[in-house]
Amino acid sequence: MKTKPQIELRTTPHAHAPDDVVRIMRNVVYALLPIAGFAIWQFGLSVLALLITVTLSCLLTERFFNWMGSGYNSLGDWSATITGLLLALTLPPAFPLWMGAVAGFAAISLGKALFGGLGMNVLNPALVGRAFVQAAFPVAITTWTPAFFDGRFSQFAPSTLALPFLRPPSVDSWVELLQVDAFSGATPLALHKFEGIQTDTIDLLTGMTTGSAGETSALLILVCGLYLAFRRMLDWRIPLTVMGGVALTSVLLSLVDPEKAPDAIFMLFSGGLMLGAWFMASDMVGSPVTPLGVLIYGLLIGSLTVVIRVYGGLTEGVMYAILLGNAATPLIEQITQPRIFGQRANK
Amino acid sequence: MQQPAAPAGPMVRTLVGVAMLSGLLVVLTFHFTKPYIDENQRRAIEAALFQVVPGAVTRRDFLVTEKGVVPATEKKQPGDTLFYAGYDDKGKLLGIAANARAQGYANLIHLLYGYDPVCQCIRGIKVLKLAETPGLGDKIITDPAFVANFEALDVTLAEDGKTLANEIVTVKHGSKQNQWEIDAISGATISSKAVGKALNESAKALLPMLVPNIEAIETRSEEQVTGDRLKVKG
Amino acid sequence: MSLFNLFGRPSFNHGIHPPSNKTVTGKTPIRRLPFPGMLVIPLNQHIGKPAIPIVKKGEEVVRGQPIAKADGFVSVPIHAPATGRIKGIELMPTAQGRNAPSILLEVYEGATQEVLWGEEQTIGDMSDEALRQAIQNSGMVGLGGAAFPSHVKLTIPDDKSVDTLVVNGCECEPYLSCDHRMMLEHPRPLMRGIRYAMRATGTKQAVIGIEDNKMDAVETLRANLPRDGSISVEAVETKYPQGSEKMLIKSLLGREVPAGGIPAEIGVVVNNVGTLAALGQLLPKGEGLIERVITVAGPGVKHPGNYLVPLGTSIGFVLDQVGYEGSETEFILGGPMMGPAVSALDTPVTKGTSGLLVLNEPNIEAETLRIWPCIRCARCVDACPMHLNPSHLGLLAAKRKYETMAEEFHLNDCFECGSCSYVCPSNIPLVQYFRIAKAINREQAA
Amino acid sequence: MRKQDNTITWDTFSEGLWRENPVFAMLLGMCPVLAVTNSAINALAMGVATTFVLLASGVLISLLRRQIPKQVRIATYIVIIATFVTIVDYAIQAISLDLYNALGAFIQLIVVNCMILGRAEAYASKNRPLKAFVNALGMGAGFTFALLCLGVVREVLGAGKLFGVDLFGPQFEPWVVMVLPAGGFIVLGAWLLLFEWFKQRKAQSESDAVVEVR
Amino acid sequence: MNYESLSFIFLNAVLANNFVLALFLGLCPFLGVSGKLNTAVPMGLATMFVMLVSSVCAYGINIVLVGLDIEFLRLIAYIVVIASAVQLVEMTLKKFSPGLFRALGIFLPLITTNCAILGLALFQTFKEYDFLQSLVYALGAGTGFILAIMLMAGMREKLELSNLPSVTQGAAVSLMLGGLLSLSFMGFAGLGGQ
Ligand SMILES: Cc1cc2nc3c(=O)[nH]c(=O)nc-3n(C[C@H](O)[C@H](O)[C@H](O)COP(=O)(O)O)c2cc1C
Ligand SMILES: Cc1cc2nc3c(=O)[nH]c(=O)nc-3n(C[C@H](O)[C@H](O)[C@H](O)COP(=O)(O)O)c2cc1C
Ligand SMILES: Cc1cc2nc3c(=O)[nH]c(=O)nc-3n(C[C@H](O)[C@H](O)[C@H](O)COP(=O)(O)O)c2cc1C
Ligand SMILES: Cc1cc2nc3c(=O)[nH]c(=O)nc-3n(C[C@H](O)[C@H](O)[C@H](O)CO)c2cc1C
Ligand code: SF4
Ligand code: SF4
Ligand code: SF4
Ligand code: SF4
Ligand code: FES
Repeated sequence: MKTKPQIELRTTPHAHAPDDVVRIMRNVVYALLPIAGFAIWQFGLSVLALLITVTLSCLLTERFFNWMGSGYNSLGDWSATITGLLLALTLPPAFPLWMGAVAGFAAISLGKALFGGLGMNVLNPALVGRAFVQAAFPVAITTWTPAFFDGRFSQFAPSTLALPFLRPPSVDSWVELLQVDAFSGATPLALHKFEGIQTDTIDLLTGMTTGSAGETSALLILVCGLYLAFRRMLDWRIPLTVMGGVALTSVLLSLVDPEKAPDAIFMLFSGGLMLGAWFMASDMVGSPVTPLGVLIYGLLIGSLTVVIRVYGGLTEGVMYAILLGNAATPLIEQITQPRIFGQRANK
Repeated sequence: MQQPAAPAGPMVRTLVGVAMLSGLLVVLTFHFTKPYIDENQRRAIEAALFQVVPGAVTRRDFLVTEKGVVPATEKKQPGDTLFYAGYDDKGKLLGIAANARAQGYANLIHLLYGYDPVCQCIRGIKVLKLAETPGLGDKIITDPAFVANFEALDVTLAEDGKTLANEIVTVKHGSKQNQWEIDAISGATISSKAVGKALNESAKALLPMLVPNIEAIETRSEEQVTGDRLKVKG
Repeated sequence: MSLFNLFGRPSFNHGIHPPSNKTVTGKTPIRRLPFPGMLVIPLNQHIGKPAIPIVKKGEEVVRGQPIAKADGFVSVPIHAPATGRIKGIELMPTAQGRNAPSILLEVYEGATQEVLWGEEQTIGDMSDEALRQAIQNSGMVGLGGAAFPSHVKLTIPDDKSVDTLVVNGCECEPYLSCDHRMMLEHPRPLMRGIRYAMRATGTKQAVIGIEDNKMDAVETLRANLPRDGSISVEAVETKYPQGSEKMLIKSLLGREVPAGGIPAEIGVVVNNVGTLAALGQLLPKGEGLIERVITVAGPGVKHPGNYLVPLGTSIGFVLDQVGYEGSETEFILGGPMMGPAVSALDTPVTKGTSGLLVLNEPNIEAETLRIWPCIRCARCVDACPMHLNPSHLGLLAAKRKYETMAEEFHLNDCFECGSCSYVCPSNIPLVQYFRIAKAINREQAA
Repeated sequence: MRKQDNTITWDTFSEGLWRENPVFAMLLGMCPVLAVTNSAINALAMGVATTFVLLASGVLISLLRRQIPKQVRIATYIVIIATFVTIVDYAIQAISLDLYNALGAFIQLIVVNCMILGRAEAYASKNRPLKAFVNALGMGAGFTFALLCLGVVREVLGAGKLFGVDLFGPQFEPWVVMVLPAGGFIVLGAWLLLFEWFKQRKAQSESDAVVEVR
Repeated sequence: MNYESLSFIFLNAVLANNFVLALFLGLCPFLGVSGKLNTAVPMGLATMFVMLVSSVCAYGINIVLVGLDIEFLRLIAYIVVIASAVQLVEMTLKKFSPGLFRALGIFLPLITTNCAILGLALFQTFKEYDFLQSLVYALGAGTGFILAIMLMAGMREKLELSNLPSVTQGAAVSLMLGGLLSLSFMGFAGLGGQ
């Protein structure tokens, strides 16, 4: 026999699937990059600065809580980067940077670190951050600016660079100066709700609208989401059931209440639904692990979205629907524990 | 509060004693504070009234009941609508004020609005209570452009006198065309719409009853100038 | 998710698809290894009571001679794998890590490969009772891994009746291919063994289940089927753990073994192809089980393949014969999913050993060792063939809620297949947690 | 059970301030704590009103403690508390309608603030009036302090003001969330976190000190 | 008199103006009894039940008080009558339905004098709801309470299995969760507004 080798003793199984947390998260970042790129192309410098600020704020907050707690550096798992990117993508393009930094801080601290970090949170951190600034700065977060204006790569929106804690200047006069006629400031959902104007589906798909930085092009989001789904990095059942819930509720409402009947196609491709369904509802930390639970969760989010959009005070409901879905997840999971193999008497 | 096995005497004595003591204290307080509270309330109402009926210095209260418009000397019955009439120092009717409310963004918005029988229009509104988002929904108070909607908001009655000639509607910011339209605040469309809805519903219910009876309140009778302090519920 | 399997082969729900790594070994015919100088033969190579030695130190034995007898019904005898002299009966390390009483046999140099013991018997003339006794005498145990005495399994209790014999040719573990070669090279003994097992259990029907990555074996066996149609061959989806008896029964027959129950409760007996082929070979000659085929594979092995090895050979000897590089760090008896890692190279090959796997450093990246918190990705839930909720079980285990795990979340239905640990992107050692939890619960109960 | 001990010490007063602070330590009477603290002035008014009820009912119950039979004591306490709450309610209406409207129903809900009933049951009914008074004063001060802790943070951040006085000028962008219900929860949670953090740090350094001595 | 429709009253009380998350009523049981789902649910049911009882009582007493013009005794009257009514119901329940009593009974004394109950009685009076409206309001408030406490209990049970940092264990994290839940419920604001 040869020299005695160094023997390692490990427990079964001795094989492991190639995926690990870092790889999954890194791929989500990859999938978000095209969306971020499109947002920058569409809205220009302001969005670029916003993406950087918010992500940085998330990373710094994460690091701060690392230091307060275990001392273990968790930036390497990329999850805080995802939180930052997604959060920035859900904010209005001209959102003041300092408010973006506040959002990032709230996302990681209130949404994640408080509960023990990765995997321990109950609600989606990015959305906690957004809900926080939505409640804190309701004016800034409902201020929309036009897309594709000339000079977007050479100038910031005036509100972007507002000084910390100070009120951002109004963008109205700036928008008028830009003299864009193709895209007004209002989002498709607001146009629909308050003025009864329906945006073209093609425009919704290709992103020829305004809205939050990263939500405009439904098609691009779909493609990036499908990339992840095919690589099994996200659970395709969630976006599918969310979209199913939206379609189903829209159709049901058109039977019950034809006057307000939402158009299912419009509901699906407008607002943040695509981004929410593919990237935020699908965050596995806040969604059920049981198959039946996933179905209920998705349908709940989809139907809440439509109900809030149609009957609520807000034009958009995806964020709140997902947060409520997250909150309901523990209950959903409790009532949908899987039936184990051989439990039902088979006759 | 276990019942049994206690001498009933002291128990009853204590309860009755405490109840009497408490009643006494409450009644005393009530009587002692009542004038102040009434005064506070009168001031509050009049401040609001004189704001929405510019120029008014005195007031009288009326009820719209099944029988028509009567002075609010009796107790208000369910279904009655209370309104206030404002007069100038010569006793000439300047306008009337009534309550309106509708669901806003966060909760009900309560308003007092002033109606001018001469121009058949609303001359001003005062928000009594709101829980809208500060900075957004509370623009219905602070935004001068919005407040300007109520300098002369047309509420002419239709020919049959049973409803408004034109319903009050809130339109998107910057698209106001007619005197009966309210130009919404951009960014607070919901609160703006709630104001429109509240006015519309109240005016639709009140004015057809009020306008035919306007002579009844046209002049004030002397004895009622000061005596009338009706309690308004919070 | 079985979305893409709507029109595929029969299968069960959930499970995983690890890379099979069988291309080399699956094509390598079975070869025989020489005797080592010393054989270490544990007395507890099977489930049940250990065998009782019937030889003394210094005694000479010949190849095939019984050296230990069964202790009661759930036990089997042991036969000498080679001609030689008994060196003693001592405590020696085994694959389970514990030391166990073992017979040490010093093999004579140049000892013959011929089996020198055993009387031919005519199976057709035997009563069922005698047949089962003959099976016990042969020392047969399940070669599929569990090493459960075959005669016990083939004795159907009076209150149950069995209608189908399922023959397990799945070999779902990566790397392993001994059953595959067995089916290709020895189809006739296998058919014989199946008929014996059908007689012993009184079943009229047998189904051989083979994963569809071994279609050559399917065809070979189909060509050897008896005319009467009592035996059939069915290809099933290649998916781990297809070879687990509960899963295979579900795939082939659509029946579910009740939770906590055994196949006999739904009229099925499952045997491994290796077991039945061995039975078909040994019974007519009246011989005992003294050697078995193991797959030796893994990145560290120079000549991977399938080798016929005398029981009791140390794995160090096997490795020296097939050649391996020095940088290996992990030695596994069996497949990578369920086989235990061994701590010493003098661990012997036993009746239950189906393979020897050598993994080296590149297979065990440092990164995969890092454990993250559960991110609730549900992959384990979608992998668990028993439809448990490993994610929740894992969280409970981390908080030491072992009783809740058993009482509310079916811990005891976990058969430790490792699918959940395999897919977990957070690298949580779920199976390990569950094993500890079960052990602690058992201790508490005792 | 507390022994009947008639001496009044600093502790009689101060335990309510910190160690047994009804809000931070015992989490009692949470509803008014969160509901009316969106401005410092409301917080102060609520604190004073509650303190008044606490004092008055404490003293009265203490005076009557030998007369009240056990079986009806809770009913009696509630009636007494409700009486004083009604008095406060009218008093505030008489002082300022604006304040009254801002505090909403929460003045009347002082009746069910379990801190008051708890004090009545656990302290006033067992101690001399003067001692009950001092203790109630401490509890009331502690309660008011806690309300102010919330009210100040929420008003400063949520409106840029303190007691209605503008702090940062018109350019300041208020954090509206702070005056909303969610802000109430979060600010109180943050205070509790802060206190807990200090406590743990203190415990840590104390245990470190012990190690050093050895 | 109030013209709000029954469905609006109900939905508003459940969601947009949820008693716990938007109006800050009933926080003590909400924070205190939401640790476990199997105590939170009976607590919620008991609260809803008491709300219905007190809504009916308050409606009745208010008519008497207004009739006698002694509205200044409202607070005292409400609290005494509600407390006694719940006591009575409790005793009846004990006698005629011991099963139900065992399920809800232990919670009843805890909530007779809780501010959600009294708040409901006061609010329905301020809002001048008629009898049916009051009943629906109580039903909505109770449902909203059950919803909030169940969601909270679910989340807290989940947190029990996570690695909370040492400083956030205890009440602080419950409050933060309440805050986040309250943030989430803001999505219902304005529901049925237009
Ligand atoms: C936290 C938050 C609070 C809001 N508060 C109000 C409000 O009080 N009143 C209002 O009309 N709109 C409010 N909104 C905005 C409405 O939801 C809606 O976006 C707006 O009324 C649309 O008006 P626009 O079409 O003029 O922009 C709020 C939005 C958010 C996110
Ligand atoms: C203690 C014990 C008792 C068993 N009893 C029986 C039995 O009575 N009948 C039978 O067919 N199999 C019996 N088995 C075998 C099991 O059903 C199963 O085949 C064996 O554990 C191997 O499991 P595996 O095939 O999944 O590896 C028993 C196994 C054990 C461990
Ligand atoms: C996870 C798991 C995977 C298994 N895979 C196989 C397999 O691929 N082939 C096989 O013959 N037995 C496999 N078994 C063992 C079978 O369940 C069963 O014990 C065996 O087929 C019975 O035959 P035997 O008693 O002849 O060994 C597996 C068991 C488990 C628990
Ligand atoms: C498919 C997928 C979606 C994700 N979505 C989000 C998200 O919406 N918000 C977020 O903060 N993190 C998201 N993450 C990152 C990570 O899961 C998240 O930070 C955890 O919630 C932190 O515990 C996502 C990760 C993956 C793999
Ligand atoms: S030992 Fe491995 S390959 Fe063989 S049956 Fe068991 S799991 Fe399958
Ligand atoms: S090891 Fe147990 S829990 Fe994990 S997948 Fe296998 S049976 Fe399921
Ligand atoms: S596979 Fe791992 S990380 Fe995913 S849910 Fe299961 S235990 Fe959690
Ligand atoms: S008694 Fe009332 S106020 Fe006190 S903790 Fe219980 S519910 Fe809250
Ligand atoms: S329940 Fe509101 S203060 Fe206790």
